[in-house]
Amino acid sequence: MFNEYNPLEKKMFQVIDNNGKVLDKKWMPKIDNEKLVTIYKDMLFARTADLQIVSYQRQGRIFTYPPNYGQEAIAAAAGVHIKDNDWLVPAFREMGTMLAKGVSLKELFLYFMGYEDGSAFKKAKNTLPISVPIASQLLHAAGIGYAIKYNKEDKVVFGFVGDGGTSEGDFHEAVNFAGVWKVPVIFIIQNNQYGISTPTKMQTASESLAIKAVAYGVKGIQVDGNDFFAMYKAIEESVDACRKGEGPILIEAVTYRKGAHTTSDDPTKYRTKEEEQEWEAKDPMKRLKSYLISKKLWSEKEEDSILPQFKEEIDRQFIEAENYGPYPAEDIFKYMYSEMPDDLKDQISEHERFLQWKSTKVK
Amino acid sequence: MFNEYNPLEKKMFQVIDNNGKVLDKKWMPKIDNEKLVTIYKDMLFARTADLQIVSYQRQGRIFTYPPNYGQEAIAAAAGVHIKDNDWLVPAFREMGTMLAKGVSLKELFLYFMGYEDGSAFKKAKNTLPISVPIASQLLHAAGIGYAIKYNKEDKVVFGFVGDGGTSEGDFHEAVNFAGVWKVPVIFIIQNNQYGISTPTKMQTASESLAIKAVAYGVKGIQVDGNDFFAMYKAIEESVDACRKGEGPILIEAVTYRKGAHTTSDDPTKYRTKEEEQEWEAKDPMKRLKSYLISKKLWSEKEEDSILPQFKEEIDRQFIEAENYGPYPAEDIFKYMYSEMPDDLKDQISEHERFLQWKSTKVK
Amino acid sequence: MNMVNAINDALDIKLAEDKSVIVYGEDVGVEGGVFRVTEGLQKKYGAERVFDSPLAESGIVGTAVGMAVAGLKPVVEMQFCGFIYPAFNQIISHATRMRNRSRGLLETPIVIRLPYGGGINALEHHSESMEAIFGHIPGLKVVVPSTPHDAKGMLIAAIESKDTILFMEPKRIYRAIKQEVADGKYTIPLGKANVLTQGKDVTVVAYGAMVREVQKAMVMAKEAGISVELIDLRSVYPIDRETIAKSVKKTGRIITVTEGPRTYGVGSEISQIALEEAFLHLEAPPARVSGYDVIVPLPKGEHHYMQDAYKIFYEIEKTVKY
Amino acid sequence: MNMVNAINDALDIKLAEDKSVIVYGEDVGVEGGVFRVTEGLQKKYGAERVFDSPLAESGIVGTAVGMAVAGLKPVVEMQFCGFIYPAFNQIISHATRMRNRSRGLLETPIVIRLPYGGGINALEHHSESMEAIFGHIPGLKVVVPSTPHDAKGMLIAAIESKDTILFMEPKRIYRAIKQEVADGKYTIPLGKANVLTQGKDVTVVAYGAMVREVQKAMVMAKEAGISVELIDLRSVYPIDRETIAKSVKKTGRIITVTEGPRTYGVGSEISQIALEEAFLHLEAPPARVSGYDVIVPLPKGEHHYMQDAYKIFYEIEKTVKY
Ligand SMILES: Cc1ncc(C[n+]2csc(CCOP(=O)(O)OP(=O)(O)O)c2C)c(N)n1
Ligand SMILES: Cc1ncc(C[n+]2csc(CCOP(=O)(O)OP(=O)(O)O)c2C)c(N)n1
Ligand SMILES: [Mg+2]
Ligand SMILES: [Mg+2]
Repeated sequence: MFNEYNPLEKKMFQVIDNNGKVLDKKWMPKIDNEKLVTIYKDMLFARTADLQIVSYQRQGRIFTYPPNYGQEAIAAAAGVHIKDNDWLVPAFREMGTMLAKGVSLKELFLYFMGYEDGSAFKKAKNTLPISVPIASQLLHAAGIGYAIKYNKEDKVVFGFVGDGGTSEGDFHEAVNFAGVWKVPVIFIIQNNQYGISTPTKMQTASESLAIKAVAYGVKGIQVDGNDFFAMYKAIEESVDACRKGEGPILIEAVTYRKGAHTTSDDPTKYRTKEEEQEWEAKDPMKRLKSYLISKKLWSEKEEDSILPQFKEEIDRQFIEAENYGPYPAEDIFKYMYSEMPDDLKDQISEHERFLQWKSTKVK
Repeated sequence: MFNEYNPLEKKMFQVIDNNGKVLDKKWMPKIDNEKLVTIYKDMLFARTADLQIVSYQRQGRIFTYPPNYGQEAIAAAAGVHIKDNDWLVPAFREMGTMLAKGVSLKELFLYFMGYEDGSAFKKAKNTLPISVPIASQLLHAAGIGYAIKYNKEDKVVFGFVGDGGTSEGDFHEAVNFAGVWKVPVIFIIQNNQYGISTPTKMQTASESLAIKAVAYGVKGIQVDGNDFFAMYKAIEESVDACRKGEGPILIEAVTYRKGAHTTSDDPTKYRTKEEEQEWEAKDPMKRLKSYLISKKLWSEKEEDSILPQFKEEIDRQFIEAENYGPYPAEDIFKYMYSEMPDDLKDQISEHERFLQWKSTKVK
Repeated sequence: MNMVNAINDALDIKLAEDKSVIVYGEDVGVEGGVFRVTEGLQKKYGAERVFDSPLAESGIVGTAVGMAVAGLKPVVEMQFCGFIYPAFNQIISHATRMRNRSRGLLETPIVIRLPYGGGINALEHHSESMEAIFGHIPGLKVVVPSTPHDAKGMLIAAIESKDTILFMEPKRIYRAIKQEVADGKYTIPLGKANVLTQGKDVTVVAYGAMVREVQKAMVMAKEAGISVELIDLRSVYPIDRETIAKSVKKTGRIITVTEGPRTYGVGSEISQIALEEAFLHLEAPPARVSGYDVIVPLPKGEHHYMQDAYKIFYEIEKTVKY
Repeated sequence: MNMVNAINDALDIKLAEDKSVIVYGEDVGVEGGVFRVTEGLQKKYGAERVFDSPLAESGIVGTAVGMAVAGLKPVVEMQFCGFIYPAFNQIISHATRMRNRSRGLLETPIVIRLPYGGGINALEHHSESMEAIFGHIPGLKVVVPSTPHDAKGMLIAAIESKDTILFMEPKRIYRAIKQEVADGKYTIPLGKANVLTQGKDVTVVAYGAMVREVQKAMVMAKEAGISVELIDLRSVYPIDRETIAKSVKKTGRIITVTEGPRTYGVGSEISQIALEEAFLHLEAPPARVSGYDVIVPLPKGEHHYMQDAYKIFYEIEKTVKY
C-alpha cells in the first residue's frame, strides 16, 4: 500500500466510491459483518452526538464546540485499531476515537461545559486531553513514542492534527524527531480543507500534505478520509508497520468539515454552497451506509429505530453533565503542583477570607 | 538543472571533480578568466582572514569565533551573484558573502571583539547582521521576499542556514511561507555535516536536505558545496528563477567544516581523523586552484606572493578594530527605542551617579 | 462605536493613508478575523495588503520582522494571547533587538495585535493575560486600551511608531463599551497613563478590561465614603512613573488591579515604583489585586479567578483602613 | 568539586539509580554538552539514555512532555538561556499544565537545565538572565543554585520531583567556585531559601552568580560597619516568603540583587513581599540592584550592564543611610 500509494505519485488511496461500491477488491479489508455494523453504529452515535451538541450549544447549554460532522470515518477507523494500551494524542476533533478509547460522552460534555474534570478520563487509559494549541501535541506523541521504544513495549501512538496544523513549526519538529528516533507513531492529518476560514492551499504550496513525509524520511500516504474502508486499511497497515519498528507513519486523511469550525464560526463567510454540495456527495456515513445496505447489513428502518435510542442516551449523559455540581474554588489550586506551595495555600485562604467578606456584602 | 537534478533522484550537482577537472562541460558556467581569478583571490583572502582570526583568538585578542574554513566556495559563489540591492540574510558562517556585500573585515572584527558597532554596516546595503538564534533568520528572508514582491522590485534575498538549522520549526515555517507567497528567496543550507558535535544524520531521517523542498512545493537542489563552479551555476540559475517569479529555491550545499564549530569547540571529541582526511581531498580552494593552475590562470608563485599582502591587510584592519576605542555607557541604552523612554533616561542618570560614586571609591 | 469598530477604523485609516501598512495573520483576510476586527478590510484594500497567513505564529512575527526591515509596516494579529507563545523567540530575539543590534541602522516597526483576557467563557488558552512577561522584554512596548476612543488613537500611534509594539486588546470589552469616537485620524501618545478620576484617599492603577471593574468598585467606595483616584495605565511598558508618583504622593495609598497571575506580575512593579518615588508618603503597603498563581480555569471555575468589583473594593477598603 | 562536576555527579547518581531518567538535548551526548556538564554520561549509560537530539528546542521540551506522561523522567538541556524561547509554548502551554488540565491524572516530571547569565564574554543571546518571565508561569518551578553543593542537592531533588522544573545554572560560576561536595546522594528541598549570613542592618536577597558578588560587597560593607544579612533565594518560584519576612522584620531594610532586566524583574516581587509581610518594619524603601532595561551588551559593553560588588555596596549604603 505504502509503495503503490507513494505520495510522490499523487494518488489518493481509496477503497470504495461515493456510492459505496468497492473500487478494487485487493484493498478491501477483512472485517466481519457484525463488527462492521457495530462500527457503523458507533459512527452514527458519534455523528448524532455531534449534531446534538451543536443544538445544545444553540440553546446556550454548552460553550464553544468544534463539530466533527463529516469527518467521522477517520476517527472511527482509528478507533477500531487503537488498543487500550495504545496512546491517543488528540487535537480537538476526534470524538469517535476518544469514545472508542473509553472517554465517555459525559466527560466530553463536562469539558465543553467548562469543567477540567472532563479531561480526567475515568476509563480511557493512555489518552491525553484535548490539545488546543495547534500542532503542539504532536511532539507529545513523538515523546511517548520514544518511551514506548525505550521500554520495549508493544504499543502505538496515534497523533492527530489538522491541515492548518501542518504549517506550525511543531508539526515539523515532531515528525522529524519521530523519524530520527524511528518510533511507533502514526501521525494522522485530518485535512478537512480549512483551518477556520483559511483553505489548505493557503497553508502550503506542497502538492499534498502526505508528501511532506519525504522531508522526514518516513512513510506517508494520502487517503480518502471519507472512505471508511480506506482509512481502516491504511491505519491497519500503519499499526502493523509501527509494531514491526517501521514507524513513524504520516497519513493525510482527505475529508471535509461539513459543519462550522466551531459553534462561534460562520462558514458562509468563506465557502460556497457549491463546494459544500460537492462534498455532500462524499459524506463518509452515506458511503458506508450505501455499502452496508447493498450488502443487506443495514437498512433505513434499522437506522430510524436506533436513532431515538441514541438521542436518548446522549441526552441522558448530557443531563448528567449539566447536573455535575459545583466547581470548588480549591480545584483551581489543587493540581498546580505535586505538593501545594505555601504561596498557593495563602492564596486559597485569601480567597476564602474574601468570599467570607463578600457574603456579608451581597444580599 | 532543477529538473535534471531533482532532489528526488538523489543526485548531487557537480561540475568539477576533486582535482579540478570538469565533469560535464554542459554545466560549466561562463565566467571570464580575469573575473575568475579575482574570485579566487577573494576566496583566498577570506580563508586567510578566517585562519588569522582563529590565531588572534588563540592569542586572546578576540572572543569566540565560528570559522568558515572549508566552506568558502559557497559564500564566494553567493557573493559573486548577490547585487548591492539584493538582500543578504546571513547565519554566522558566511564571511565571503558578507565581504562581497561590502561588509568590512574591520566590522566583522569589531563584532567578534564584542562591539555592536560591528553590525552597523557602513557600506553593505540590505545586509542583516549575523543571526545567532538558529534558523530564525530565514523568516526574515521570507518577509523581505514579501516586501520585494509587494513593491515589485527586482531584488533577490539570500538566506543562509546550517544543516542543524533545518531541524528548527522556523526553517519549516520560513520555507513554507515563502512557498505560499512565491517570493524571490534563495534558501541556502550549508550542510557542513555537523551542528556543533551532532552529525547531520542525527538531525533528520530524510534522504537529503534538498529533498525537503518537496514539502513546500518549491524548487530544490543538492549541490556539491565544495565545487565552486557548481555553486556558481546553481545560484546563477536560482537568481534567474527568482527574478522571473519562480522562487523560492532551496539549495543544499554539501560541504565540510574543516575547522572547529567555534574557537571554544574541540572537534576531536566527535569526529575522526579519517573523516577529516577524506574531506581534505574535497577542499574547495584546492579544487578551484587546481582548475586555475591547469588553465594557467594561477600559480603557486602568485599565491605565495599575494598571501603576505593579504595577511598585512587583514592585520591592518584587525589592529584598527583593536584600537576602536571605548564603548560609551549610553550606547547600551540609545538604540532600544526610536525615542528613549523616561525610564531609560533615568537609568542612564542612575548609572552616571553610580560611576561618579565609584570613582571616589576605586583608587 | 465599540472597540472592535474603533480598531477597524484605525486600521482602515492607516491602510488608506500609508501604502506600506500590511495587515495579516490567521483568518484576518476573507473572514475578517475571529473577532471581526479586520472585517471588510481585505475587500477594500486587496489581498496583497490584508491577508490570511499560514497557521504559524513564529512565521507571522518572523516574516513581519523581515517586512519591517525592508520598509513595510506590518500589523499582525495573534488570534489569542494563549497562542502568541510560538512567536516568543521572534519577538524577544529579533523584533525587539534589530535596532539595538545594528546600532540604529535597521528598524522593526511592527504592531502585534493581541486579543487577551478572560471572562468570555472560552476554552483553555483563550483567556490569558500575560502582559507581565512581555513588559519584561527589553525593546518591546506593551500597550492596552480601555475604551474605543483610546483603542483607535493608540493603535494609530502604534502603527506610526518605529518601535515594535504589542497592542493588547481586552476582548472581554470588545463590544461591551460603546462610545462616540471622533472621525478621522487622531493619536494618543504611547507611554502616558490617563488619570480617569481624581481622588484623594487611594490610587488605583488598572488597564484594559479591569478599568471598568474598578469603576464599578468605585461606586461601592463612594458609598463607603472613600475617594479613589483611578489611573488607566494604558502602557504596561514603558510605565508612566511620573503620573503614578504624583498620584501616590497625594493619596499615600496605591493598589494595582490586573488579570494575570500574581507573582512577577504588573502589580509588584507598580508597587516598587511607589516605593522608589514616594516611600515617605506611604500610609499603607502598596497592594495588588490580581489573578492567583494558577492556570486560568475553564468557564465553570473562572469566577474563582477573575477580579470583580467586590474583590477590588475589598482591597480598597483594606488599604484605606490599614 | 566545581559546579559542572557537581551537576554531572547528580545526573550520574540519578541515571544509575533510576532507569526512567533520560538525559538529552543539543550536543549533550557524544560531546558531553558545550559546557561539558554531561561529559562521560553517554559512555556510561548508553545512547538510549543520554543522547543528542535534533537542533530544536520546542522539539526537545515537547517530546519531554510526551516522555514524562508516559512515565519517563526526562532531564533536558537548553544550550543557553537565550535559546530556550522556541520552547516557550511547550513550557507554558503543556509542561506546566498537564497535571492541572487532567485534574492530576497526568504528570510531567521534567527537568529543564538552563545555563544562564552574563560575564563570560559571549556572543549575543549567550548572556541572558530571564528568570522573571519563567517565574510568572503558573505551574513551573524555577530554581537556581549558587554553589556546587547546592547544585548537586537541588538537581537531585529536581529530578525526584513530580513537577516541571526549570533548573537554571549560573554558567559564570560553573568553574569559578570549588568546594567539598558530599559523595553519594543527598537532596536540598526546592522552594526554601538559605540564610547564608546573619546580619542586622539590611537584608540582601540574591541567587546564582550574584551571591558571590554580594559576598564581595559585604567585605566593603563590613569595613563601613554595615551588617548584612544575606539570603540565597535558591528558588525564584515558589518564593520562600517566610524566610524573607523574618529577615526583613529584623533588619527593616531589603535589597534584591539580580542580573536580568529591571522592570517586571525579580526585585520588585521581593519588595512586594516585604511590603506585604513587614510594611511597618520598613525603615527604607525595599530596593533592587539589577540589569537595566536593555539588551545584554556584547562583551565590550557588558561591564556597563553587569552588577558588580561596587554597585551592590552602593545600594547597600544608600539603603542603610536612607
Ligand atoms: C497555536 C495556535 N494558534 C491559533 C489557534 C487558533 N485556532 C484554533 S483552531 C484553528 C484552525 C485549525 O485548523 P486545522 O489545523 O486545519 O484544524 P481544524 O480546525 O480544521 O480541525 C486555529 C487557527 C490555536 N488554537 N493554536
Ligand atoms: C535556537 C538556537 N539553539 C541553539 C543554539 C546554539 N548553537 C549555536 S550553533 C549551533 C549548531 C548549528 O549547526 P548548523 O545549523 O549545522 O550550523 P553550523 O554551525 O554547522 O554552521 C547551535 C546548536 C543557537 N545558536 N540557537
Ligand atoms: Mg482543517
Ligand atoms: Mg552544520
